Amino acid sequence: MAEQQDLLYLDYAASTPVDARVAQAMSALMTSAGSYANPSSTHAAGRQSVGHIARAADQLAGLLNTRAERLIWTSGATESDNLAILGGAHYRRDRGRHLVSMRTEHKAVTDSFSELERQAFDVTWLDPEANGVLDIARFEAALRDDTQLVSIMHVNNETGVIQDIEKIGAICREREILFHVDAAQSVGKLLIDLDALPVDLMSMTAHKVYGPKGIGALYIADRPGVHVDPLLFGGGQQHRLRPGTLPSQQIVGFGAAADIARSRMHEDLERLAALRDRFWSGVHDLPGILLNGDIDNSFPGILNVSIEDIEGESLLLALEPLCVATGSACNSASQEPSYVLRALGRSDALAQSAVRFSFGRPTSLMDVDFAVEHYRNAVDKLRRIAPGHAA
Amino acid sequence: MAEQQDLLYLDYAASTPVDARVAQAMSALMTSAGSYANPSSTHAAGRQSVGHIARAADQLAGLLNTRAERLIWTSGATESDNLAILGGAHYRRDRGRHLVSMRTEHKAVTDSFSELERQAFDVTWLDPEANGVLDIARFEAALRDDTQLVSIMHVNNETGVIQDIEKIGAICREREILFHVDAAQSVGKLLIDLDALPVDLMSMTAHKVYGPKGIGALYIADRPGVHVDPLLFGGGQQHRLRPGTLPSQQIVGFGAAADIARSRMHEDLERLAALRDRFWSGVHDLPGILLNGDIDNSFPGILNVSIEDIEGESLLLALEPLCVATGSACNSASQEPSYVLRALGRSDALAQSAVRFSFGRPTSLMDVDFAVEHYRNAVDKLRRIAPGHAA
Amino acid sequence: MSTDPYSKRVRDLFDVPAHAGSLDGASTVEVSDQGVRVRLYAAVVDAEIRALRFQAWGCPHTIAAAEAFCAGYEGRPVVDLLDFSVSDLMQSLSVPVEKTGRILVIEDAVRSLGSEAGAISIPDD
Amino acid sequence: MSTDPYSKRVRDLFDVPAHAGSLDGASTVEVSDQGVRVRLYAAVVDAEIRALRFQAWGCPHTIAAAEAFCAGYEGRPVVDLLDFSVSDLMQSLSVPVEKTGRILVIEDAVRSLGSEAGAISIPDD
Ligand SMILES: Cc1ncc(COP(=O)(O)O)c(C=O)c1O
Ligand SMILES: Cc1ncc(COP(=O)(O)O)c(C=O)c1O
Repeated sequence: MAEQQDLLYLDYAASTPVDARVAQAMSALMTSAGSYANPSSTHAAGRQSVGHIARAADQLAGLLNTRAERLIWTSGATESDNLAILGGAHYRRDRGRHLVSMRTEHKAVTDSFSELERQAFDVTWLDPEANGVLDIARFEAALRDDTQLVSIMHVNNETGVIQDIEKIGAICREREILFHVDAAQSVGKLLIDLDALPVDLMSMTAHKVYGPKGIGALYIADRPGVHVDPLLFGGGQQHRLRPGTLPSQQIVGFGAAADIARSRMHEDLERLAALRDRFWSGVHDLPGILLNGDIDNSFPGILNVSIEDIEGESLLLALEPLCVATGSACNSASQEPSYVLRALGRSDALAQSAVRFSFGRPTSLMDVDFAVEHYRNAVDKLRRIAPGHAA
Repeated sequence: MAEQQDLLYLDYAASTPVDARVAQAMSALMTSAGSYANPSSTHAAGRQSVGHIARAADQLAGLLNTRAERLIWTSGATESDNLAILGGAHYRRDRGRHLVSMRTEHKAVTDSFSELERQAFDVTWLDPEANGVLDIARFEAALRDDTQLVSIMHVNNETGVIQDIEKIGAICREREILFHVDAAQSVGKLLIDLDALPVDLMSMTAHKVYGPKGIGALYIADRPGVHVDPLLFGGGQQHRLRPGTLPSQQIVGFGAAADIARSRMHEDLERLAALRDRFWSGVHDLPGILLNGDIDNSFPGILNVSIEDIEGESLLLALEPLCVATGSACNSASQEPSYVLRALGRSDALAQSAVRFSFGRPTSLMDVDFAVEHYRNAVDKLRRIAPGHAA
Repeated sequence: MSTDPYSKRVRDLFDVPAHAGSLDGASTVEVSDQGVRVRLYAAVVDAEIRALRFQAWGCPHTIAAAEAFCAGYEGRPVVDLLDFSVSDLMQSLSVPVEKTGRILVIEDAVRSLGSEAGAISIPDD
Repeated sequence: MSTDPYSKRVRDLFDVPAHAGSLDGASTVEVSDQGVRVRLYAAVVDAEIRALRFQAWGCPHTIAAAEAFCAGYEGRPVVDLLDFSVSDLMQSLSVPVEKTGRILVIEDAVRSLGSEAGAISIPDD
């Protein structure tokens, strides 16, 4: 297809390529004798698989400064979010039926809470401030005596905005409320020290950090009262919390990706900040352009901009061959304006014109310059076509 | 480790190596530009991912003579079983609370039903005949007016015994009972024509058929009343039945494995039958040896033998470097005698001495001869050590 | 999940909307509905459409449809505008059904343009 | 999931149980409990254990423990058998705690063997 030519991928928040070393480790495991065995098998080959998995768990635990035993493997952050929220709320249902989250969470979180609402739990949906950040006083005011679980994401997938999970967690801990963090967008990107953070449950996924798709993990803190009911049954793997044959090649891929992320996190962050700043300085003077979120309090790999008087779908097509997102990629098949940006107070029209540019390890300064030029041209073209602009 | 040397893997029912062509297809997808995009993304790169997934779905559908739209991707047969059984029973709870299955099902099935028992469903657990086969009259007698779901596996993972899913399905269909089949051990190995079979839901997994671990599917027939409630929420992928970023490399691996299986199924079956027969003729004359199951009504890749007066754990160690299973690999960390063999009427001691030999594409006649010799020697050694045998 | 939502024709029309723009002193209509806004300009001489231009704010299908209309009707009798129907356009552009409403806005605009440009009173001029 | 349940020492003892077998005319005891069966043979001369043999039906740890005992006590005074305790054995073989019961069967057998082989009445023979 002609489409394959010359695409410029700037959608690293949706998914990343698998690092070549990660792919190599996975390939080796899948085919080499003795390594493809079922880790549930007690024979020597099975034990080799167990060894590979244990090493990967150590790598991921090392990235997050926790212990391997605290990590449950899942099929991705969607499942981790479900396990944490449905499983956590069920496990603790006797402690109360009140739950707190935000409107700007990922669908995997909001839809899990909606399911709990159908099960007669009571959910408070908090709105962020206009910059996307949750106000701590507002958060505290929402807590009740029967609040048993809070879920607040670390880095927002649409805007890159970072929530203060340390402060929120400290408040939860004081009141013995279970605190879950969706960290799909931050694991391997921002420094996370689970030994120090007051977080009880944390969701993560490999494919946002140069690992394979379809493997995630849930961190479960080693504290009394912190536990989840399983969603799946059978087999007894992973202390019955999540059965199923452990996908060794996937896990090894996640581990390798975590290891690489750890070794270059600082460097990645610096590069991404430089790319993001260059992009923003290239477009910020466009009339009617607005940054969604808070550039001073964001993961620098994500920049989300709205622009007045521009129709979003046409903008996206005019931006080709740039591969960028409107709203969350996980939801972008729908043409609805992003509920995340609506919660930030953007009008439907502005939300609909929003484009998320997200940068990654392969992104170069030249790519950014190309994207700036393309974005300016696209806006220009659509404005010239639109009624009301002098031809 | 010394362990790595010279293992002879005969545990293909637990898991298989990934076919080199499959691993190659997966590697290519994970790293090549444009193919690693999130299939939920609407841009050109995302559409390429969608194309890869669509092709894989066609490959798997082609193996089973159904249409790609009937397949839901999951993380493996464990999740598929849960989705079918929990999701099916919940979806149809108004039709009745009675469910029917067998004691010899895989844990992913039995534990799902046990969970439904905790939710006040009423489960009838059928025993097989001594050869492992479900008696059809006994099955029919178990059905009630409020029976709404039946789950019977195709090929048993411990014994290889094949159930007559066509007959069972026809009876279910007559009575409008939802019929689920766990086909983890038969997909890609036995001919399955979903267009012709009266099966409503079918679970499968790639890693038993030279595909990757951690990817499975659930077939959902296109018939009124056939549907399941989701277990996971979020994102909206797969018609909201199973959200989460689709793991394209895993799906492409399953598709490629399905395609290969289709092209060589007949040849595989013939080879496996020859290997199995050679093994059995090499050991059947050992005093006290017993075949578990029914050699005339089995998938030939699996042979399960018990032997009198032999302790199972020592047998397994004496069999090294053979990598074989006692009981189900998915459950073999426990030292309990296999519940499957107990349901066939074997004593604890006999069940505990059982060894499952399972053969695969890489297995040679020489491997079988080596295994025969090893098994005979191990039995001989342990019998000589045991009290009661003349030294 | 999605496959390419745009046909090759839509992409081509959207990429090079040769008739985007305005015509001074021409008949003009603007219709705004269904979240799209379309303005059409027709220069009519002797009941014949000499030139068409459009301005549009909307999705790619809307823009492509406006361009396709302009490209297709230059040189034709103005009376044709009164019979304009989007169904051919829908098909030739493979417009998804859920966007029918937006394309009907173009039909409205075209028909108004027909009246506006004097299609009713042809013989007179 | 599992890592290797057998230490190198258990594997070696199990692989080559040099003392498996029986001794004609020697003192013999058999203990059967906890799903294992152990028979021990001791040839004692002048209150010294000249030879030990075992037969066992049980898991690899049971067999290894029996072999380790036999290898360790040949040549020692028979009175030592009365003080035999499995705790050193448990540790040197890294026997998992859940198997303690089975190894205690060996302790039982060894102590009976001590009595049987005349450890009580040493000076007499
Ligand atoms: C914040 C956030 N949570 C959850 C998910 C879902 O993760 P996965 O794709 O692993 O299911 C994503 C991305 O898809 C995300 O960005
Ligand atoms: C019959 C059967 N059902 C279900 C499963 C579980 O499949 P998975 O390993 O894909 O979770 C297995 C094997 O592990 C099996 O043999």
